[in-house]
Amino acid sequence: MKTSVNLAGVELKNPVMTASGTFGSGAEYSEFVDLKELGAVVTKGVANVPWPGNPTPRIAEVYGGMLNAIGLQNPGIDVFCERDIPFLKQFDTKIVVNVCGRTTEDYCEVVERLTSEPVDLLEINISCPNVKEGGIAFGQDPKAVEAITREVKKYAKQPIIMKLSPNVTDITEMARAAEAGGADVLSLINTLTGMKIDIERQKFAIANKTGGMSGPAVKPIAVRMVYQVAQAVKVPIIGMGGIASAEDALEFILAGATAVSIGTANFFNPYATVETVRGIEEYMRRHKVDDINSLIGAVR
Amino acid sequence: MKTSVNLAGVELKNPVMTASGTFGSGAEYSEFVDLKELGAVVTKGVANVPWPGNPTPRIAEVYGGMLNAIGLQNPGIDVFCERDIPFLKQFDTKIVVNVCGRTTEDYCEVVERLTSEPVDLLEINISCPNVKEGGIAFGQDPKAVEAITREVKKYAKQPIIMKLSPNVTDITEMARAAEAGGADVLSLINTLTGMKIDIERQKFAIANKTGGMSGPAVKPIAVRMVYQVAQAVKVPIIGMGGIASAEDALEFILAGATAVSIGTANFFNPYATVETVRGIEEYMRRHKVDDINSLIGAVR
Amino acid sequence: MKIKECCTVESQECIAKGIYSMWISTKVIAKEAKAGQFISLFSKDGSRLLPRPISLCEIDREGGRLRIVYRVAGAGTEEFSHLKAGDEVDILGPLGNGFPIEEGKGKRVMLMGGGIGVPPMLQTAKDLGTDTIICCGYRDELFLNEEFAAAGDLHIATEDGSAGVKGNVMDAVREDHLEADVIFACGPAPMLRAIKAYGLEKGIPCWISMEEKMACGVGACLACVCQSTEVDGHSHVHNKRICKDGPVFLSTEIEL
Amino acid sequence: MKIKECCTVESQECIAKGIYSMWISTKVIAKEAKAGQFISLFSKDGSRLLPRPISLCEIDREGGRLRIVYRVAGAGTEEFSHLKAGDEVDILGPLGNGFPIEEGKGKRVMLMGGGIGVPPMLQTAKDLGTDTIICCGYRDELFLNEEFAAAGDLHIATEDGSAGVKGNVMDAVREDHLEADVIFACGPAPMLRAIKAYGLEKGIPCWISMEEKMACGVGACLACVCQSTEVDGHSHVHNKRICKDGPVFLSTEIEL
Ligand SMILES: Cc1cc2nc3c(=O)[nH]c(=O)nc-3n(C[C@H](O)[C@H](O)[C@H](O)COP(=O)(O)OP(=O)(O)OC[C@H]3O[C@@H](n4cnc5c(N)ncnc54)[C@H](O)[C@@H]3O)c2cc1C
Ligand SMILES: Cc1cc2nc3c(=O)[nH]c(=O)nc-3n(C[C@H](O)[C@H](O)[C@H](O)COP(=O)(O)OP(=O)(O)OC[C@H]3O[C@@H](n4cnc5c(N)ncnc54)[C@H](O)[C@@H]3O)c2cc1C
Ligand SMILES: Cc1cc2nc3c(=O)[nH]c(=O)nc-3n(C[C@H](O)[C@H](O)[C@H](O)COP(=O)(O)O)c2cc1C
Ligand SMILES: Cc1cc2nc3c(=O)[nH]c(=O)nc-3n(C[C@H](O)[C@H](O)[C@H](O)COP(=O)(O)O)c2cc1C
Ligand code: FES
Ligand code: FES
Repeated sequence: MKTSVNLAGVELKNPVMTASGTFGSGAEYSEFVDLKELGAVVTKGVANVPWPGNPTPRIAEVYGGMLNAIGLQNPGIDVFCERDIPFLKQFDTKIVVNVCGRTTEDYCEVVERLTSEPVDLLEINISCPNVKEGGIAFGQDPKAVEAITREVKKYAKQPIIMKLSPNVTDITEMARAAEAGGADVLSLINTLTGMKIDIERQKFAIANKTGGMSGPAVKPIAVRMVYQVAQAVKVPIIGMGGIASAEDALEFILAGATAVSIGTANFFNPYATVETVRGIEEYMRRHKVDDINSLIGAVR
Repeated sequence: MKTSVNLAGVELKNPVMTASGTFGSGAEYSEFVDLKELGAVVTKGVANVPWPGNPTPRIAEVYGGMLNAIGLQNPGIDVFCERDIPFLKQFDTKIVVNVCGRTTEDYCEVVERLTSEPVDLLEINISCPNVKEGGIAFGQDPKAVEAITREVKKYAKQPIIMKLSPNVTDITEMARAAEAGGADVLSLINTLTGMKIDIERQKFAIANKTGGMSGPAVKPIAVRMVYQVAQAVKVPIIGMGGIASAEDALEFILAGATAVSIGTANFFNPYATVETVRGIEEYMRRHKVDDINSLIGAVR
Repeated sequence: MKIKECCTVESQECIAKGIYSMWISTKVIAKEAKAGQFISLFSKDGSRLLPRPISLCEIDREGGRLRIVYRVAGAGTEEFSHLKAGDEVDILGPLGNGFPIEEGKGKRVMLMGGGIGVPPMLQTAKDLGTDTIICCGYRDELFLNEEFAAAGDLHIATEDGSAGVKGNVMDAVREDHLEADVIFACGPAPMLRAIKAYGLEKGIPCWISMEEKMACGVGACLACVCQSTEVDGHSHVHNKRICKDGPVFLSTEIEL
Repeated sequence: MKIKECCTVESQECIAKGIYSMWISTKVIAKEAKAGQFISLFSKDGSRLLPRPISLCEIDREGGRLRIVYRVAGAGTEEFSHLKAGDEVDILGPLGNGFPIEEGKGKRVMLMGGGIGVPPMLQTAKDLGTDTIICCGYRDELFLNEEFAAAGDLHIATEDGSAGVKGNVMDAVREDHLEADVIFACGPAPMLRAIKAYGLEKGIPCWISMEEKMACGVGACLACVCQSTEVDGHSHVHNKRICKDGPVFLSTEIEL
């Protein structure tokens, strides 16, 4: 039974990855799961310099999910390279570094700095709805998507994953723009911009007013977008948004995702990633699937 | 205690309305609730001629909500005027007719036909994601939104509510376009395009492949959009998307909605509308609010 | 009158592999219910909001009790299968039109149930009286068969041939030479299709109970339509609402 | 070692208006837990996915049991308040660092709890021994006060003056002339702020337990930060994670 998948030449032992920002750099959840069982670990977004993030409260629970406006708090690329990459190198899993920035130059600086590091893929976050500069601003205009992809590619040694925002009219337009700019892989979806109001205190539930929505509640939107993008581009897709089980993951794979990321589910089930790996194998046995690649995009 | 609100000159005894397509023309739910307790009844979309709608399965349950692709099945304006308007006239509540069409002419024909009918407001659905022609095609481009609004206004006697789609990059752009075209009121959100795949049968869960997502799961996105639109336009807003209780309704009102519509919640609680009316009154008493209008947009 | 009622589970037992029988005590619904109608049960988990339609298997109108027999098909029915005597369950009902018992009076009626379409025929048999032919089709394990044997002239078909005729209900009809003036049936679409064809061939009216995904259950949302041969009364197209205009239709009314 | 465990409720009682005390039987967590740490409880309703952090009130390490005392604040804690002996509940723990008991050994320790910050001081008192001053502040109704009276030298403040000193814990400290070498405290932010100021004024170290909305509870998501005076070890900014670096901090580490 073959469970390995290929993302732009990088072979993952299975299609299950973590979603950036929900798994730190793996240290915290390594108390719960053996990281070598995962296809890849995707790290929290890292910038050229440390970012303090947003004021608290940074999160709020919503029906079937949550809002977050962490604001990309991160220690900057230097500490990251010194501490987090060596930690992850201990495990037999692929390392995907999620990159954020305020300007194109910020992104490129991080990407260039990573050329000499033992990381497998870079995920460029142009879709964070929780920061004023950078993030989503790059991800809602096809011209900007194409331009930043092209620029980042100039500096990158590793294959580039462009992470798309669902807060757009037509996700296929952004996907095609990223592909035109040279993206090797696409990942989607980042969070949907949402808001919660505390009616008793008559205040916004999170300090940033809006936050990014994630969790099981967003899954149908994510599956739809993965399906649409799979019909529109040739590059492989990493699907995410509400995945909490093998059943959820398989929905994305059947819709056209080559790999999947598990995010918010880690918070309510720290074993969600490995349980998904095992559940996919169980499904393959039950449905007599020899190669997981035959499931990718099988529902059309 | 004043609970009445004003929508373009139409005084609703309270801000609680039904969401189009979830309440028929009131007959079915009048077995559960007294329609005169509602601010208004909004009817299922009606076109110039009968529409058969989409093949089944037309709906699927999703986490915290549902997908639907009914496809605007309706008996056409003639039967509607003959049967549904007289039925609703029996009750002391406002009548809002939701209008759909394939072309601008279709919409205008219905709107014109209604000039002589005792209906209070017209809601123009330019945001249905489940039909190939008409619907959302009009609602994702600001120029098209403005043009159809302007055209419909030419024929309308009653004030016009333009119903906006959440499947857009910037909802405020659509809101401003509708306002510029002469919309008297805006309503949002219609459903979010979603997809569900049955992994056991390896088939789409609904025949139409995609469906419109509604229910509690979409509420944070809807509240965010209502808030954004309230900052962007002057016309009153009808908020909807996942409202199932007075608490939910108050979130929309505090975010800037003058009235609210209850949709999917009717399916899991046929008393949801009247319970919301009572819950809002209870909240006003507890928070010593004399006039509900003082809550509209109170959180900024 | 339809109502959403918070009811109490009176008893529950597993009567075959994955098949449960539950008696529910109601204040209103049982009093008003008819054979062939259904109720919708609500999950207690907020992630599963739509009610699950389940047919009435028995109605104790005086005692205010309802019996449902259902198969665990997914998470909702799985949840219901864990309910114990004394637990509460929200139900909406009674829904739909039910079987037209009056159409059977004084005639030779055949009741046909296939798979999880078997249960609703029990109350139907009781309401018709004991003069009926009952034909139940199962995959393998039987359930409710003893109760049906007591309610009429029971014929059984099993797909694996472990009991009765090997095959489906139509095989039983042929092998056992069953004849009737009118048929009431509930079961999977292929079975209903075969019954419709048989009814046309023999010139006998068949009342069949249909199934479709539902949201409102009361006729408001237009989710649960089936194609009708004539223009329907509601939307004036060719779509009848199973929850409201059905679930029981004359087979010739419906495209199958 | 942190673990998500399916545990059994051993007992639950309402000990004051809206305040519940629950003993939970665990296989792993109780064995490893320390005073001042917390656990996160999961709802059974799929609409409420995030775990609810609740401090440990008592730890029976040998018996493998944990006690939590909590206030019904919303839908999650409301759900927990209906759990009965024998029911299952999923918990994640033990989480956070706990109070530094060693910092209190051989010193005059004052334990201060305000409102729903009172419970975690009980295990802390027990672990420190009986030589402690305990100062508990309530709005009106007392709870756990008898158990605290048995665990140390108890002083009480109530906002409505119905018991002890009228006012808050700082009023009790002043009126009762309480003195200590080190303070361990848990309670609302204004109380912690006052304690921090008092500690600075008197030159005594104050260990305070902080609160913030949490998602992961294990330090991965960066939801629950508080501003720290020094650059933090994780992100090298000025944000410490309450769930992982805390919830107990030296008051001077934190901007309050
Ligand atoms: C009028 C009517 C009467 C029925 N009577 C019975 C009965 O007496 N006994 C019995 O075992 N089953 C009956 N069914 C089928 C029963 O409704 C489904 O098995 C049940 O809804 C499955 O719910 P679930 O959560 O376990 O499955 P899931 O597959 O998890 O359900 C997901 C969603 O799909 C819907 N759904 C799934 N299967 C069906 C289906 N076959 N028909 C309609 N909706 C479905 C569910 O209601 C829910 O909204 C009846 C269906 C209808 C329409
Ligand atoms: C480290 C720590 C220890 C705690 N110890 C206790 C304790 O011993 N006893 C006790 O009664 N309470 C304690 N709390 C507060 C408790 O976590 C909240 O009262 C509880 O989460 C409310 O959940 P709910 O579903 O009832 O309320 P809701 O308001 O419906 O909860 C909605 C969301 O907000 C979160 N939330 C709400 N209030 C708080 C809060 N004050 N702190 C953190 N998250 C919150 C919930 O966890 C949930 O994610 C503690 C909080 C923290 C951070
Ligand atoms: C707390 C939190 C922090 C996140 N931080 C990042 C981030 O730093 N970079 C990024 O690209 N996405 C970030 N995301 C988005 C997730 O990677 C993922 O795209 C999204 O949450 C949807 O998946 P889920 O529903 O499985 O969580 C974050 C999400 C959450 C909930
Ligand atoms: C079954 C169904 C049918 C609908 N039909 C219509 C319609 O005919 N016209 C329309 O403008 N919106 C229609 N809608 C959208 C709702 O009016 C509403 O905008 C949406 O469902 C969000 O609200 P809710 O989450 O409260 O359901 C429909 C929604 C559902 C669930
Ligand atoms: S389920 Fe809504 S019309 Fe039948
Ligand atoms: S709750 Fe995630 S870091 Fe503290």
